[in-house]
Amino acid sequence: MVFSFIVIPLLVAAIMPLLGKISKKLIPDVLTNAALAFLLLNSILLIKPIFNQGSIIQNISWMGEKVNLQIALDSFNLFMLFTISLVSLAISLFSIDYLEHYGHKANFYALLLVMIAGMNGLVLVPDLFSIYLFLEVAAVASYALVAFGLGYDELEASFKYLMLSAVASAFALLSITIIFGMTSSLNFQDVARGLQDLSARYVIGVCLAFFIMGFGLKAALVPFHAWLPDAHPSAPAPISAMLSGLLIKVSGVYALFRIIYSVIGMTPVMSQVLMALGTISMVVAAFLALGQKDIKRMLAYSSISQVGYIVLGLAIGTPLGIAGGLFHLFNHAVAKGLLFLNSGSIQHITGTRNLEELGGLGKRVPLTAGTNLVGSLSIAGVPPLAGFWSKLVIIMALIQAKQMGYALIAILASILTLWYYLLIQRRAFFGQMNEKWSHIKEAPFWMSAANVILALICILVGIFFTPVFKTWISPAAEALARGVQQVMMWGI
Amino acid sequence: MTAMTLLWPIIFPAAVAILFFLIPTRVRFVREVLAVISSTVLLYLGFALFSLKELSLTTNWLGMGINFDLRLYHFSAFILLALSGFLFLICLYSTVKMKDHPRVREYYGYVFLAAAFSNGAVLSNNFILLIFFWEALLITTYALVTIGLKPTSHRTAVKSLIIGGFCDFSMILGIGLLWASTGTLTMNQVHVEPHGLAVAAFILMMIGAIGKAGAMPFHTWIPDAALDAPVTFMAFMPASFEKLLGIYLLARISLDFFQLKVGSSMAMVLMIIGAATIVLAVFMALIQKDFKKLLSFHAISQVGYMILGIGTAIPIGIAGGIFHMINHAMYKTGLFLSSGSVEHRAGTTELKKLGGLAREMPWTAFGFSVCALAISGVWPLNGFVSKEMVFHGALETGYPIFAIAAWVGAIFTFASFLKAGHSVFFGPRSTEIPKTKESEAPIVLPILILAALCITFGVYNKLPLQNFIQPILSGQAEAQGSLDLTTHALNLFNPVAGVSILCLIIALGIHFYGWNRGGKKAYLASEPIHQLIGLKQLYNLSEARFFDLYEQGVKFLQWLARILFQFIDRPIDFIYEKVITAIGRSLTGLLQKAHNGQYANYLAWTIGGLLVVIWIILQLLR
Amino acid sequence: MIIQIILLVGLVIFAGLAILAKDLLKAALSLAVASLFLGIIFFRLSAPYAGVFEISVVAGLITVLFALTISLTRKNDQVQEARLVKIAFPLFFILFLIIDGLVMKSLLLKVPALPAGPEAGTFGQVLWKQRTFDLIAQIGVILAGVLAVLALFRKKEEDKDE
Amino acid sequence: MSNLWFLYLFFSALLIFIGIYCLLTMRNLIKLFIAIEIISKGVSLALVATGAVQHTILLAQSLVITYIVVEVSLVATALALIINIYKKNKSLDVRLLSKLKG
Repeated sequence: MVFSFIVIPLLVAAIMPLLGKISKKLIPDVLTNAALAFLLLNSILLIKPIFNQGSIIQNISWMGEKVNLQIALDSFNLFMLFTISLVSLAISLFSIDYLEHYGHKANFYALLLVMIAGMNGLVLVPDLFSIYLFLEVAAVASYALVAFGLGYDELEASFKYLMLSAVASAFALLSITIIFGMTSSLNFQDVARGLQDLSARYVIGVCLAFFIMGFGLKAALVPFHAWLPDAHPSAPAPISAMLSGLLIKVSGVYALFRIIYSVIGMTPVMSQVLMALGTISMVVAAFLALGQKDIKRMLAYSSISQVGYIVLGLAIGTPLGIAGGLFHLFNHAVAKGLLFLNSGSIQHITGTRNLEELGGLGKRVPLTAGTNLVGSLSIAGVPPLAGFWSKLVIIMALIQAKQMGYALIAILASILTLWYYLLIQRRAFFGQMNEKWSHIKEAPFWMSAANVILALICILVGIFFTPVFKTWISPAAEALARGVQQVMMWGI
Repeated sequence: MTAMTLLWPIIFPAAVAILFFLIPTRVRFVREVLAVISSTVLLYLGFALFSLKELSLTTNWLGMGINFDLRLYHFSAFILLALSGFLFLICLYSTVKMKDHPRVREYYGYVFLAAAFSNGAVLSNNFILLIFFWEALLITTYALVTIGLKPTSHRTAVKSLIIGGFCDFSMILGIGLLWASTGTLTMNQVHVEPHGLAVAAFILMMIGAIGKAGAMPFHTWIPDAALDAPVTFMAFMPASFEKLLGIYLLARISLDFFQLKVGSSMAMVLMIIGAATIVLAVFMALIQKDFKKLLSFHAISQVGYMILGIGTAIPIGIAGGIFHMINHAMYKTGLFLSSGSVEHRAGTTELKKLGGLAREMPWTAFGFSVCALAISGVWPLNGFVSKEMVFHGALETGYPIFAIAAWVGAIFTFASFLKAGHSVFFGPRSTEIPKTKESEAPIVLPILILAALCITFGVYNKLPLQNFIQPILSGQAEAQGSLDLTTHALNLFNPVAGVSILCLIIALGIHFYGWNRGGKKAYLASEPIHQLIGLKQLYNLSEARFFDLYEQGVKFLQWLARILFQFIDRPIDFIYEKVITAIGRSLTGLLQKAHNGQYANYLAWTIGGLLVVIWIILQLLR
Repeated sequence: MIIQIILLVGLVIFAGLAILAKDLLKAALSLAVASLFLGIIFFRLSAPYAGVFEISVVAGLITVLFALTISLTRKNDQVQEARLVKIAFPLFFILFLIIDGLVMKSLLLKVPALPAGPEAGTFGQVLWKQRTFDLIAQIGVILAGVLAVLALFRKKEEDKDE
Repeated sequence: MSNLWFLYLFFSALLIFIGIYCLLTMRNLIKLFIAIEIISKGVSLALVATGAVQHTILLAQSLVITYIVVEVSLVATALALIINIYKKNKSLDVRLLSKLKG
C-alpha cells in the first residue's frame, strides 16, 4: 500500500524516542532497518502494478469519512521512491556501527525517518502546497541532522543552511501562491488544466524563476549552492550521504522538474535557462572540487557538479535526455551515497578527512579502498560502471538535440571529474603510506557491508545496464516526458 | 558455428581475467599456466573465426538504434587474429619476465581484460558498443602503467588517462555528429560524403583513432611510460594492441565511414599528420640514451607511416599502411621484448652501460637484429615491403614531399637502430654489467617467433597481402584497376626501391662515419684505461668528443631535433602540465576565495541569481 | 479599505522597527506587534481562524521563544551592527517602494486568473477533508521540530556513557 | 485579477524586501532570524490575500494555518541552533560563522 511510505516512517519515528529509553541501541537499530527494508520491499512490489496500469491514483477514506488523501504514483514517482528506499536502507545499515560514537541513536534514527517520510511524501503528493510542506518536513529534520554532532562546524553549517533554505522556500511558496491565485487550485491536475487555459507567459516566467531559486537552492545549483559545501561535509557521514545522495535530488531536482513537466509544461525558454544553469553548476563546481583538501568537501562540490549534469539532462526535454538525467540521478544517488559513507569509514578508521594526511591506505583497508574506487570511477564516468552509461546517454541526448556546445562542455567537465576523483584515489589510497596508518584496521562489519552493497549496485547496474535502463529508467522518463498530458489523465 | 561464437572472444578473456583477480598472489605456477593455456585457446579461436570470414550477431539492446551488434568480417577477423597472436606471445614472455613482480596478480587480470575489451572493440558493429570498449581500454592502460611501480608511474598513468580521455571524448563527439547526420549507429550502414558537418565528425573521430595509435601530438605519455611501465606493457599496448586498434579504426573511418578521396582536404590532413609524426618522432628517437625510450619514440614514428599510407587514399598506399601496421606490431613487439630480455639479464636499458651482449645473448641479439633491420626497411624483410608500398602511394598522390619525409624518416630510423644495436649487442663488452647468460626460453621464443614472422612476411609477402590485406580493399579498387598489391613488393629494380636503398646506405654511412671518426678506437680501448687516475679526464674528453663526433654528421639535424624537441614536443607537454593545470588552479583559487564563509555573501549570490534568472527569462520570453 | 491600508502600513512600520531596533527584546516585541496587525488583517479578510492562529501562535508563542532565547544569550554584550546599515535603510526602502509600486502598477490587470467557483462547506470541512494531507505533513513537521530540539539540547554527558 | 490583490502583493513585497535587507546587512543571529520571520509574514499575507480576492478564503486560511505550524517548528529549530552557537561562541555575531570556506 502506497500510503505506508509516509505513515510507517512517521510512526516509527514517533515511538522511537520512547523506545530509546528502553533500549539505547538494539531496538532503534533493528526497528529502523526493518522499517526501511519494508519500504524497499514495498517499492519493489509496486513495480508490477505500475507497469500494468501506468499510474495509480489512490484516494483513501479515513474512519469512514471521505477525506482527501490523494496519492498519485506513476513510473517517475516510483523510480524516485525506489531510489530513496534503496539508498536510505544502505545508509541506515551503515549507521548501526557509525553512530556508536555519536550516541543518541534513537533520536538520530527518528530524525532520519522523519526526513525519509518527508521525502517520500514529497514524491507522492500531487499537490503544490503539499510539496512545499513535505519539503519543509525533510528540511527541518535535515537542519537538526546536520548539526547532530553539535560541534562548531556542524552548528555553523546548519545555521547557514537553515537561513538560506528558509529564504528559498519562502520564494517557492510565493510562487505557489501566485499560481494558486491564478488557477484557484493547488492540485497538479487542476493547475495544469488551468494554466493551459490561461495565457500568462510572463507571470509563469517569473513564477518559474522563483521555483528555480527555491528548488534550485535545495538542489544546490550554482549560484544557489553556497550552503552545500558547508552543510554536507559537516554532517555525520550517513547524513552527508543522505543529503547528497537523496535530499538535494528529491527536494530540489524532483520537485523542480515535477512542477515544470507535470504542471507548467516544458517550453524551450525554460529548457534553455535550466540547461545554462546546469552547465554552470557542472563546470564551476568541478573546478572548486579540484582545490579541496577535505575529502568530504570535495565530494560535496562534486555533488553540485553532478546535479548540474542531472539538470542538464532533464532540461533537454527529449525522452532520451530525461532518461539520461534520471539514470544519472539514480547512479549519482548510489555512488555519492557510497562515497560519503566511505568517507565516513575513512574518518572512522583514521580519524581524519584531510587528503594530505592520508596516503597508502589501500593496502591496509582493501574493502574501503575498493569500494571507494568503484564509486569514484562510477561518478567519473568510467566504463563499465553505471555512471559511464548515464553520462553517455546525456551526451548523446545533447547531440541528438543539436546542442553541440553543451555536449562539448559536458565532455570536458567529465574529464575534470575524472581528474579530481583520481586525486582522491592517489592521495588517500595509493602512494606513499603514511607511517601513522600502519596499524589501522578495516571498518566495522555494517559499515563495510553498506559500502559493498552500494558498490555492487554500481557495478551491476553498469553491467546490466540494458535491462535496467529499459525496464526501469525509460518508463519513468516517458511518464515525465508526457508531462502535462499525463497529469491531466490522472483523474479519468 | 553459430553467431553466438562471436561472444567468445569477449567473454572468455574477461572470465579469465576475473579468475586471475581471484587467484591469490602467493599461488605461483598456476597463473602462468592459465595465462598460456587461455591465450592459446584465444589464438585457436582467432584462427577459427578467421576461417569463417563472415558472421554477425545482432541483439536488440537499448532501442533508438543502439543494438548489441557484433560483426566479423575479413578485416575484423584479421585484426582479431593478430590481437590473439600477440596476446599469446606476450603471455608466454610474461611467464618469466613478470614472475616475481609484486603485482603480478593484477597484471594478468588487466592484460586479459584489455584483450577482452580490444576484441570487443574490433568486433563491435555499433558505435555505442565501440565507445564502451574503447573507453574501457583506458582503464586497463591506466592500471597497467601504474603496475610499473616507479615513483612517477602514477603520474604517467594519469597523463595517459587524460590524453586518452581527451581523444576518446572527441571521438564520442565525432560519433555523435555522425549519428546526428546519418541517423544510424550501426557501423556498416554509415557511408558519408565528407563535407559540411561530416568534416568535423571526421576530424573528431580521427583524433580518437590516431590518439589511440599514439600519433603526434597525442604521444607524450608513451616515452614516459617506456621508463615507468613494465616493458611487457610497452610491447603489449603501445607497440601492438593500441596500434592495431587505432589503425583499424582509422582505416574504417577513412575507408568505410567517410570514403576519403585522393588529395581531398581530409586526406591531406592525415598525410600531414603522418609525415610530421614520422619526421619529428624519429629525430627525437635519435638522441635518446635509453633503449626503451628510443624504441618508444620509434613506436610513435612508425605510426606516421601507417597514417600517411591510409591518408594517401590510394589502394596501394592504404594497403601499405595496413600492412605496415601488422608488420610494425610484429617487429616493435619483438624489439620491446628483446629490450626486456636485455633488462631482464643486464638489469638496465641505458645504452651507455650496455655493450657487446651478442656473445652472451645470441638469440636475443639475433631476434633484435632481424626486427631492427625490418623496422629500418631492409630488403627482403617485411618492413621493406610495406614501406615501399607507402612510398609508392605517397608518390602517386602527386605530393612527393610526403614521400621525401618518409624517406628522411627511413634514414634516421636505420641510423638510430644501428646506434642502438651497436651499443647494446655489438662493439666492446661493457664492463659495467656482470657476466650474464641468455634469457630463458619463454623470453627468447616470442622474440624469435616474431623475427621469423618478419622474415616470412617479407619474403613470402604474397601470403599476407593476398590473404589479409587484399580482401579489405576489395571495395576500394577502381572499376578496371587490378588489385594486385604484390607487383612491386620485393622488386629491387625500380626507382622507388632504389631511393630507399640509397637511404639505407646513407644511414649506414652516417653511422660508420661517426663511429669510425671518433669513437672506434677510444671506445674499444678506453675501458681498462678508464679506471686509471690521470687518464680519466682524457677519457672523459674523448668520450665527450666521441659523442660530439658521432653526431657531427648530423650536427645540424641534432640541433634541429633539439629545437623540435623543445618547441614541438615540449609545448604539448607544457600545455598539458603547465597551462591547463595552471588555469585550472587559478580558476579554482579564485572560486575558492569567493566562498568566504560569510552568510550575507551567499545570500547575495542567491538573490542576485534570482534577479538574473528573472531577467533572462523575461528577455527570452520577449 | 482605509483601515485596511492603515493596518498594512502599520505592519510594515513595525516590521521595519523590528529590524532597526537596537535592543533585541524591543525588536522581538515589534515583531509581535507586526504579527498582531497581520492577525487583524487576516480577520478582516474573513480568515478569522488564521487571524487567531497568527495572534496566538506567532505573536504569542514565537515571541515567547524569542524572548527566551534573548535572555539566554544576553550575558555577553550585543553585536555591534554597522552604523551605515540603519542610515541606508530608509534610502533603500524608498527606492524599493518606488520599484515595487511601478512593478505592481505595470502588472495591474495583466495577470489573468480563472474565476473560481463559490467554495462549499465550512472551514472545518475544508481543513479536514480537503487538506487532509496537510495535517499529516503538519504532524511530520511538528515531529521534526520536536526531535530537532531534542537533538540539539541533548545532554553532552550522556554521550560519554554510550 | 482584481486590483486589490496587487495592493496586498505590494505590501507583502515590502515585507520581503525588509527581511532580505536585514539578512544581507545585519550581524546579530537573532536579528537575522527575525528577518526570516518578517519574510514569512510577507508570504502568509500574500497567501491570505490571494484567497480573499479569489474567494477561496477557506482553502487559503487552512494553508496559512499549516504554514504557521511550519513556522513554529522552524523557529524552534533555529533558536535551538542559535543558543547552541552562542554556547560555543559566546557571541551572536554572524561574521564569526565563517570557519567553513573555500
